[in-house]
Parts: sequence; C-alpha cells; structure tokens
Amino acid sequence: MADGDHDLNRGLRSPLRRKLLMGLAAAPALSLLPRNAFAAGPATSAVSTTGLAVTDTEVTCGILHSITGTMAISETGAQQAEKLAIAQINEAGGILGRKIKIIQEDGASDWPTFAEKAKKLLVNDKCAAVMGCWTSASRKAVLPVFEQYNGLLYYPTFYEGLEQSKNVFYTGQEATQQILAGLDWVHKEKGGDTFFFVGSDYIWPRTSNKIARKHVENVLKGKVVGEEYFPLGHTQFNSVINKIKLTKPKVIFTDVVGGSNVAFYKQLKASGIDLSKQVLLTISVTEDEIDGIGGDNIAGAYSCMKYFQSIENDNNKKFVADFKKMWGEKTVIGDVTQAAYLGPYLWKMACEKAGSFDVDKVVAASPDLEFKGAPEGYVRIDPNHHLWSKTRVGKAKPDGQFEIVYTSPELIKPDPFPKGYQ
Amino acid sequence: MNAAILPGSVIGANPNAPEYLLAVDALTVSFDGFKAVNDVSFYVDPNEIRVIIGPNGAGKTTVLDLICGRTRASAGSIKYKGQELTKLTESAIVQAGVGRKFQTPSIYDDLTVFENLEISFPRGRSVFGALTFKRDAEVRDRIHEIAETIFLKDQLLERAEFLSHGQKQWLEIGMLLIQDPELLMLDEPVAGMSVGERIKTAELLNQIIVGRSVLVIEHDMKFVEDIAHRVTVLHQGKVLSEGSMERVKNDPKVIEVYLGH
Amino acid sequence: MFGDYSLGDLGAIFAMQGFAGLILFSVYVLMALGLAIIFGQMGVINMAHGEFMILGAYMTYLCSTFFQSYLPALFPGYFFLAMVLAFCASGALGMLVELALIRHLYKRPLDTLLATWGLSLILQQAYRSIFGAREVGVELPTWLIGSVQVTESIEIPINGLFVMAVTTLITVGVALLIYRSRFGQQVRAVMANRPMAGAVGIDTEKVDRYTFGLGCGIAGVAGSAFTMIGSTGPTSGQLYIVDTFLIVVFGGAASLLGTIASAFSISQTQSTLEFFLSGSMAKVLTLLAVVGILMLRPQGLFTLKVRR
Amino acid sequence: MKNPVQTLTKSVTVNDNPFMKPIEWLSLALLALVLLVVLPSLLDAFRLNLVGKYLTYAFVALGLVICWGYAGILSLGQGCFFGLGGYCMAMYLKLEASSVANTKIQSTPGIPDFMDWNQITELPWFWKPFQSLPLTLILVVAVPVLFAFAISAAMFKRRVGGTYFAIITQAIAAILTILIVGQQGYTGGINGITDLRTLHGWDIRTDSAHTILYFVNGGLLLGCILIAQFVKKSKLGRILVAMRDKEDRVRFSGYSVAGFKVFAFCLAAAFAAIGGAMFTLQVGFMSPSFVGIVPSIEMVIYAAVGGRMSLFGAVWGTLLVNWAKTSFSESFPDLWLFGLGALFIAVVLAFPNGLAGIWREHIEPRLTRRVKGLRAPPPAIVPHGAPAE
Repeated sequence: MADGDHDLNRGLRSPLRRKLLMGLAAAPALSLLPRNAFAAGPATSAVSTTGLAVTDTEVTCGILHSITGTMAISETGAQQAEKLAIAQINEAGGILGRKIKIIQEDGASDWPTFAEKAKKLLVNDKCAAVMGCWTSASRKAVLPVFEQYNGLLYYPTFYEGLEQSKNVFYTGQEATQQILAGLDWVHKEKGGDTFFFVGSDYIWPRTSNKIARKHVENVLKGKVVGEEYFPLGHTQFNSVINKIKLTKPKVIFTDVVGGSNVAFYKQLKASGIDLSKQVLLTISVTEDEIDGIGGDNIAGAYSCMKYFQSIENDNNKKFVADFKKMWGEKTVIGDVTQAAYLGPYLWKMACEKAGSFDVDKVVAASPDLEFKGAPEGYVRIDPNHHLWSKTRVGKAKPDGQFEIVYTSPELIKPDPFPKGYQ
Repeated sequence: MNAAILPGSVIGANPNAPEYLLAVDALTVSFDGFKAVNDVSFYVDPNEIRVIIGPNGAGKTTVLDLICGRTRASAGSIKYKGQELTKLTESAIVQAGVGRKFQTPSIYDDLTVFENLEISFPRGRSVFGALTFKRDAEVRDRIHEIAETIFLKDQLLERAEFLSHGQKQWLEIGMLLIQDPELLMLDEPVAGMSVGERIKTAELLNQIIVGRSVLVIEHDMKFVEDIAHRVTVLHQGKVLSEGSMERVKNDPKVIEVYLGH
Repeated sequence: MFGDYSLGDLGAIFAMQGFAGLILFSVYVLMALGLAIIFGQMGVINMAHGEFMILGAYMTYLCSTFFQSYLPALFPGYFFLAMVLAFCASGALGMLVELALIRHLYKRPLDTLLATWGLSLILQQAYRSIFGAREVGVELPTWLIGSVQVTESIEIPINGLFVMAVTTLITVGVALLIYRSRFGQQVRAVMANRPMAGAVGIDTEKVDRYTFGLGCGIAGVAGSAFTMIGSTGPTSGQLYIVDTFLIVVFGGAASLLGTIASAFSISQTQSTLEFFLSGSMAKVLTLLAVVGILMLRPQGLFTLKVRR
Repeated sequence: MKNPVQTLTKSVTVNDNPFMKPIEWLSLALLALVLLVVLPSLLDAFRLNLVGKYLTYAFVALGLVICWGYAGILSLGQGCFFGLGGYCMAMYLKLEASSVANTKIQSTPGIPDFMDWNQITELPWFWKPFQSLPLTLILVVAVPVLFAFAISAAMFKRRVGGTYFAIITQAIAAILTILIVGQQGYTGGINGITDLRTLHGWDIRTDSAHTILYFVNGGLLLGCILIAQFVKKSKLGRILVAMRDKEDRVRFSGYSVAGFKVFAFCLAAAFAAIGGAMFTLQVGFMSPSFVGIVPSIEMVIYAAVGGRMSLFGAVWGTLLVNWAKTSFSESFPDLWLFGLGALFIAVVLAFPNGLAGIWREHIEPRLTRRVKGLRAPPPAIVPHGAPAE
C-alpha cells in the first residue's frame, strides 16, 4: 500500500526531511509510551464519536490526486503543497494533540478510480478528512461518495462553480470570483470593451465564458466579438488567430488548457500578435503552465488568479521558501498549489474550533473561520463552503513569474450560483 | 467470334436462349486502361466440359473471376441460364448454381475436413440460418459420401492445414461438389500434383462431371485432351480459336502463339 | 459576418487564412509522411508514431539547453543540428524497434498495432521518468520567432514558413529516395514481392529495417519542427495519432502522392471550417467527412485498380 | 477394413459437436464458482464492487473474442458501444434522480442539473424515451447495436477490413468523444452524467445494492458467455473462422460475407453495451473517458491477454489485467506503465494465444487425460491430429 510516509520520504531533500523522518518514525513508538509526549490533546472519546480513524496520538487524513496518467502533471503541485502543510502542522504539534497520518491514493487520472479510492479512504481507512481532486470531473465522481459516507473533502482547484455540498470545502475560487474582478480591471485600466473568447471545449471554459459574456454585455456594456472552443488536445490555432486579427478585439480572453495551451501561445506569438500591445487576459495560466509554454512566448499576457508566487508578504515568503526546501529549488508554485496548501490548515482550525474531528461538527464550525496565515493573505470561509479571497491580475514575465499589477481591494464574496450570470 | 463453328448450336439463335447454360457475350474488363479481357464471347452447353487454354497473361483466370463476380466487367454480359450474372454478388452467383475452384487450393486451414465440407453444404446460408443450422443425418451422410468421393474419408477429423497439396485440391473440389453446382469452374486443378494424384484427379473429375457443365483452365495438354469436349484458346485477352482439341491443335494461329513455342 | 469589415481587411485575412491552411497542410504532411512510409509501404500500423515524433522534440529540447549553456554563440543555428539529431535518434530507435519487435510481426499487421501501442506506453513512461511529467519549454532562436510583415496588414508566421520549407525539403527528398534511388527501388521491390526481391539478391531484412528507420526518422524531424508550434510532453504524441492515421488512410495507403493530396484536402477543409464555424464543430465535421468518404470509398483517394 | 474405419469415424463425428466439451463445462463451472461463490465470500463489499466493475469490461472483451478472435475484425472503437450502453442507462437514472422535488432550486425543475446550467429549459426529445425503464432496457442494447450496424453495414458491404476498419473505428471513437464533451448541455460534457441514485426507486448506492448488482452482473456475464458459446458452436461460428482465413472462399461457398461480419460486430456491440449499462449501475456514473481511444484499446488488450480465441480467457484476462493495474499502480505507479506496455508486447510476441493458449498447451491436455481416463473410453477412438489439440 502506498501510504504517505513512503512518498513523503522520497520527496524530502533537506534537513527538514531528517526531522520529519524522525518524527514519523517516532509516531508509532509514541503509542507505547504513557500519553505525555503529545498529551496536550483531549481524550479520543471526546474528539471522535463517529468511528473515524482517530487514536490518542494520530488522526488519519487522505490525499487523493493523480500520480499517474495525463493529469499527474497538474496534480503534482497540489499534493506537494498538502504534504508540506501537513508536515508543518505535525511539526507544530498536530491537531488537537494528534499527529496527522497521511494515506495517499492515486486517482490515476481516471474518474471511477477517484470514486473507488475515495470510497476506500472513507470506508476502509476512515479518514477524518481528504485533501484531493483536481478536475471537476473527478470531483463530480467522488461527490456522491463523500455525501453518502459523510466524508470531508478539501478541493483546491479554481472551478466553474454551480456546486455546493455540505461535505466539500472549495479552497480555490469559483468562476465569478476569479473572472469578474479581472474583467473590471481590464475594462478600466486597458479600456477593454471588445472581447474575443478562446477556450478548450469542456465545462469549465464554457461556464466561465458564459459568466464573462454576461458581465461584459450587461455590466461593462462591451461586446463579445467572438467565442471559440477547441477540443481538448487541439494543436492548430492559426485559423482562430486570423479571426482574432480580423475582429481586432481590445481583449483576448482565454481559458485554453493542457497541451493546447502551449500550442496556442506559441502560434499566437509567431503570428505577430504582440502581447505588449494586444491585451490578453487568461484564467488558465499559472506559473506551472508557463513552464511548458515558455516564458518568452507568453510574456506580457495578463493572468487572473487569487495567488501568484511573487506576492510580497511574509506568509508567502516563508511558504515559498519552505516549499522549495521540501520539493527542490526548481519547483514553481501556482494558484492551485497554494489553494491546496490551505486545505490542511483550514481543517485544523475547524477541528480546533469544534474541539472534535466529527465531520458534522467540523462542518458546523467552519463558516466564518478566518485564516490569517495564508500565503495569499487573509481568507475567510463563507457559509457556502467557498473562500472569501482577493483576486489579482499578474503580468507574465519572460522568467516565468508574474508581476502583480492589480489586487482587488477587498475580499470577494464567493457566489457559486451567481444570479444574473446563468 | 463466330457462333457457327459451335457444333450443336443453332445459327443465328438468340444467345440468351436456354439451351446454353452459360453465355458470355462481348465481355471486356480493363484495369487502368489495360484490357485484360477484350470482347470475349463463348457459350457453354449443359453437360459440356469446356477447357480454356492460353499462354500466361491471356486472361484465363480473369474470365473465371468475371463469371463468378470476383471482378466486375467493364462491358459485356454473362448470362447463366438466362440470368445476368454481372450485376449479382458473388454469393448470389454461387447460390444460382455456379461453383468455383481457385488456382491455389483455397480451403480453411483452421477447420477440419469435415467442417470444411459442412460449411460448403448448401443450407443455412443466411446469418440466422447459420445460427440455427443443425448437423443432422442428411448433412452427415452427404459429407461422408463426398469425402469418400474425394479420397478423404479417413481424414475427416484432421485439420485441413495438415493435408498434402493434392489432398487440399481434392478437398476444394469436394467443397464445390457438396454445393452441387450446375456449372463447375476449375482453375488448374492438377497443377503441382504428382503423377499418381493427377491420375486420381482425372478419375475424380470424370466422376463428378456427370450431370453438370464444367469450365476448366489447364496447362497440362495431356490432361486437357483427356477431358475436354471443347477447347477455347485465349490470347492477349481475346478468343483466338475454339472447337475440339483436334481442331484447335491444328489451327495455325494457335500453333503460332501457343503450341509453337 | 463580413459586413463590418473593409475590403482591404478581408483581403488580408483571406491571404493569411490561405497561409494558415498551407501551414496546416505542411504540418499534416510532415506528420503523415513517416507513417505513410511505414504503414503505406510496409503495412505496419505504428501506434507509437507520435512517440517517435516526441523523441525528436525532446532531442531539440536537449540541444537547445545544451547550446544555451555551453555554446550560446551558436544558439541561433542550433535548430538545424537539432533536426539532424532528431532524425538520427528517432531513426536509430526505429531500427532498434524493428529489430526487436516489428520484424516478427510482418505477417500479422493487426498485431503490430497492439505491440506498438505497448511500445508507445513504454516510451511515454520513459519520457516521464527522464524528462519529468511536465511539458518542457523549448527555447527557440529569436530569428524563428515572430512574423514577416508582407504588407501593412498581412503577416506570415516565420515558424510556419520554416515548417513549410522543411516539409517541402523532406517530401522532395523522400520522393527522390523512393522513386529515384537504388534504395528506393529495393524498398518498392521488397514491398511488391518479398520472396522475389529476396531471390534477386536484395537483403530484405536490411531494407525493412532501413525503411522503418527512415519512417521513424522523419517522424523525429516532424517532432523537432513541431516544438515551434506545439507542446513537448510525455503524452503530446498522442495528440497527433488519430489525425495522422486518417490522413494516410484517406490518401490511399500505398501512395505518397495520395498522402499529400489527402493532407491537402483535409487541412483545407479544416482550416476553412474553423474559420467559419467554431473550432470544435470544425474538427468533428472534418473527421466525419473523412470517415464518411472512407466508408463510401474505402480504398482512399488514390489507388490503382488491379486484379486481386 | 472399410467398414470398421467408417463406423469408427462416424461414431466420432456423431458426438463431435456437443454444445460444450467436458473441459468447457469444467471451465464454465470453475468460472461460475469463482465469480458467484469464491469472490463474494472472500471480498468485502468494496472490493466486490471493484471486481464487479472489472467484470463489466469482460463483456467487452467477450464481444471482442467473437468479433476479433473469431471473425478477424479488430475494432478499436468498442468504447463507443460500452459508452452508449452506459449513457443510455445513465440517462434513465439521471432522470429519476432529477425529480422535480430533488431539483427545485433549479430554474427549470425536473430536468438534469447540467441542462439547467446550460440554459436548457425543456427536456430534449432524445431524452424522453429514457423516462421509461422498459424502454431504457431495450434502448441500452438497441442504440449501440443500431450504431454498430450503421457503421459496419456500410463498411463491410464495401469490403473495408483489417487495419482500415480498425483505424476508422478508432476515428469514430475520437469523434464521439469530442461530440459528447462538446454538447455538454445534452450530455453532461466532460464530467459525464453523475450523481445517479436510484433505479426505479431502489437505491443503487448502498452496499447491499452493490452486492445484488454484482450477482446480476455475474449472472449476465455467464449468460453472455453461453450466448457466445452458442454462436461459436453453431455453423456461424465456423463460418466466422473460415471467413477470417479465406474470405473469398466463403463468398464462393454462397455466403454473403458482409452479413456475417455485421452480425459479429453487432453482437460484440451488444455485449459491450450490456457491460456499459452494468458499469453505470455499479459505479454510479458514466463519462466520456470510457468512450475514447485509450479505453477502447485497453479493452482489446484484455481480450488479447486472455486469449483472443477464448471466451473464458476474456474474463480471466480482464480480471488479471485490472487486478494487476490496481495493485501495481498503487505500489509502483512508475513501473505500471512499463509493465502494461511490456504486457502488450509480450502477449503479441510470445503468447499470441494469451492465458488460454498457456492453459490449452500445458494444463488442458493433462486435465483432458484425467477426465477421459475417468470415463475410460477406448483411446483408439481419437484419430490422429484430433481437433483443437
């Protein structure tokens, strides 16, 4: 069984590694000792009444991402961040005096496998919480499982919204949070009044573009001059680039993903569209994606996210340093990676507020929790299980980092079922 | 082609008249401009053994291919018992009563001799007919009877791929026999056979031609002389000569292009 | 949709769209040429074709990093060396694969499909283990980036022109090789009649190996060229495979001319449809048209009618 | 001499075509025992559900044995039929889960949630038949079979075969995937049709439902094996083999080859569709990721590992590959793809007859000897070169 210890060890490349190893190795031994080493926590019978895997010294948390298959590329950062957060929490004494034990499962980029493994984590391993999933499809596949077995899922990806489950906390942004502030900014600062939408053909880009179109037409009183979708994996964009040239939009708004992303920006660059003059706003490019696209090809484009690696604050400095220490100097940190990092902390805070690991109590304690230590800055959980967060616009630089050109002044309320945008 | 030279035919008769079992008329096929068969006509009577001879590339096999529907004619007609064959599918042509043996033995290697014959048994030829086909006494008896005729009764349960070359040829003839065709077309039935097998094959052919017409392609002149009622000589896609073996042998045109060299 | 635009605009767009079609055509030819040799001439269904392309792309990536670190002065010209290396690497791997795998399967074409699919899985995982799961960004020399300004409003991407040039060169080269050279003669002889070719003293095994290697090598060059327009990752090769096979099959597998004609018609259809419809529907319609025509005319566009 | 030989031969041929040979009955009994007794008693509900999921792929592999192994038609688009069957079932379940009471927060209650998100305000016409369970059960098989018929009739009439057919079916799988993903208002898009709850009021998400569905699934699979066995043993089965070897000869024995190929392909599609429907029931959703090229080819490898000519092999092959996938991909995610790739190559190069070949060459002769020894018929009755040995 691939439990977390093994994978964690493999990735650690630092003194932290040795410390963690010692800590983990000590964990089983601890249970033999009288309860004093970690005895700060309350009695097990008090913190767990529903049969979760909670012992006097440990609490089990699942991690469920794709390690293999096509999605492994994207999901790597998220699971690394989750492991980092858990290691840090453990180092600081765990949750309610209990160390977090990781059980990691591979969703293998295959949705039934996600459902299968989710069920295993809940039914066999009795995980008190699960950090996981990346694509909407995988989340949709595991959702009924979490609802049926009353599990707890922290989901890190920015997504299309239109969902709200008692058993899920969404630590990424839903579509209106991510998009609207960016559109407002581009409208105000860059005079964006005509837009051309290009997206991959699936639910997230289509829903996002729908919201964007409503906002452009109804609020900004602008015009959408084109809206195009390409099958996932499409690599030829010259025709659509010509269409963009013909319609001359002020703003190109893109949500192309995966290998298509790389092809799109390379061909855009080659076609002579100069991103220092043509405004391009994307909601699908983080630092992770730039790695594959090549910084030169996308420099000048604006990306709309809640987090960039270059955010200047103490939380983030420490987070970036710790992350690189654990996973290597060359790693980059994107929006989803940071959102995944929040999951374990939000869970910890909710458990401590509730004084229990019981899912119902943790869920009940969560709304209005505030996390001031987040790398992105301060966030708050809304009663609708999404996070209040700021939205930022970053300008891509040739070195693969973003220069933050705008930060929304206030936290933006999550609105997964936006009225007037459907 | 002059119909008058055909013994037994009526001059000026309608070639569609039912006296002919097979009437091939002005048959032409071209492959990318090359006319492999060019304006060929000949007529086969009921119960006649007709041999087609000719040098390599004369279009002999193509004529058989055209008759059995394997190749589609560019022009001309093939009438079998008054029915136009050029428009029919291969299987419909077979079901009309035309059987064909290929040059190289064409049998099912993975099946036993018994199963080879059974598949050729003319019943249950539709999809659902085949699903509900029963191996009843009639089928068995007929297969044993044929097996006996083609000298393979002891090999019935053997996989066909283990048969000798000659035995394979016989098996294929047997597969035709069990269809009980009225017109049997054989493409070089004795090619590659030992002398002993050749004699046995001639004996076999003499047995099976009773009550049907046979169209044979053969190079072995001795064999041709043994069996042919009449001979058609093809050369470069055209009919060069036709008639009894005696007549053909003495035709100067034939001597020049074929027997001469 | 054109009411709002000036004639000049439209003219420029049509010119550029024509070039977009030509670029797509070149891309398709380049993708399909290697496969046309392997599938068309040898009858081997090489499902790992995309992975051979990606090997070429990775060679280009290695080259670019090497030149950047050690020979920055020569960086502008590295791409040519990269393409040669890509050809050699993919060709050598191809010959190795032929030796170890393909030559046992010439009589079972459908089984080559399964075996090469297995090979593609192995190659994908190998790339993942060696280069990492993420896509790598290939640095291009600056002269390959950007576009040529033909008139005020007509711009042609340089990398597109480069792909067109590479395609033309390789196509002419392959045509000469197959139809004019001694080697090509042997290849055609072996494909037409293997035992006879063997009997007249052609080393058929060697010809097979070199033919397969040639096809794979061309795939490598294609992959190398595609680093300019597409992604380079362990699974990027999979993006090309369906299109590539359809082009070869649609062209009538046995002829190079057919492959080119088929690439032309498919690329023009797709690029025109993409312009007038949405991208996804254009793709579906193009594929449907190709499949539909293949159902009606299974021998493809160009085949000789021969006696079977 | 003549008579004894003849009677001998006849006495063999009279019994030469039983529905199943003793060894085959034994294999069937063994399979039934393992599927219906051993696995349910050994595995917990969770693992059993997993095996149930694998077994739905076995339906596809079974179809491929008939279509590829026997008829020589390699289809790389079996995922289409698996998916269509699964989608038909999912549409029914989704409509049941989208009752007006369950969906009252939507702007149009009573239609599936993803339609509501896509501003569809009325149930599309092609969803309407799926409000009825009996109709759904018919359509689960009918839709994929008609689709298979439409594809194959056109192609086989024009004698598209072998590699061409494989590539075209592959392209069709690609097209269907793009269509399903693109038409998300009608199909649920890339997420598929999720959150399925009840079948005619019966909650399919509980452990007991999973167990019952497992047995239904196992029973259906055994039923399909018997159907396949019937086809294989009928003259049609022998014609398929004959056709694979010498298509022309079959044609010149008076058969319409296209009809037989269409039948084999449609039968395979029907099996795949049943598998797809059972998949939806047991897993609780259906998505386009089971329609595309990759799952389609993986299903071919199940059949190949089991032995492309063996009905039982198809089931064992499916179970083996999936078991290996689950256990190896958990422990050695990197090695798994190497292993799977090597498996493809090994099966093609070294074991073209798969597990069944190993069984037939090494185990069955011994067993047959045992069985025959027990029944003690005179050994002389077996003629030299008896079939299938």
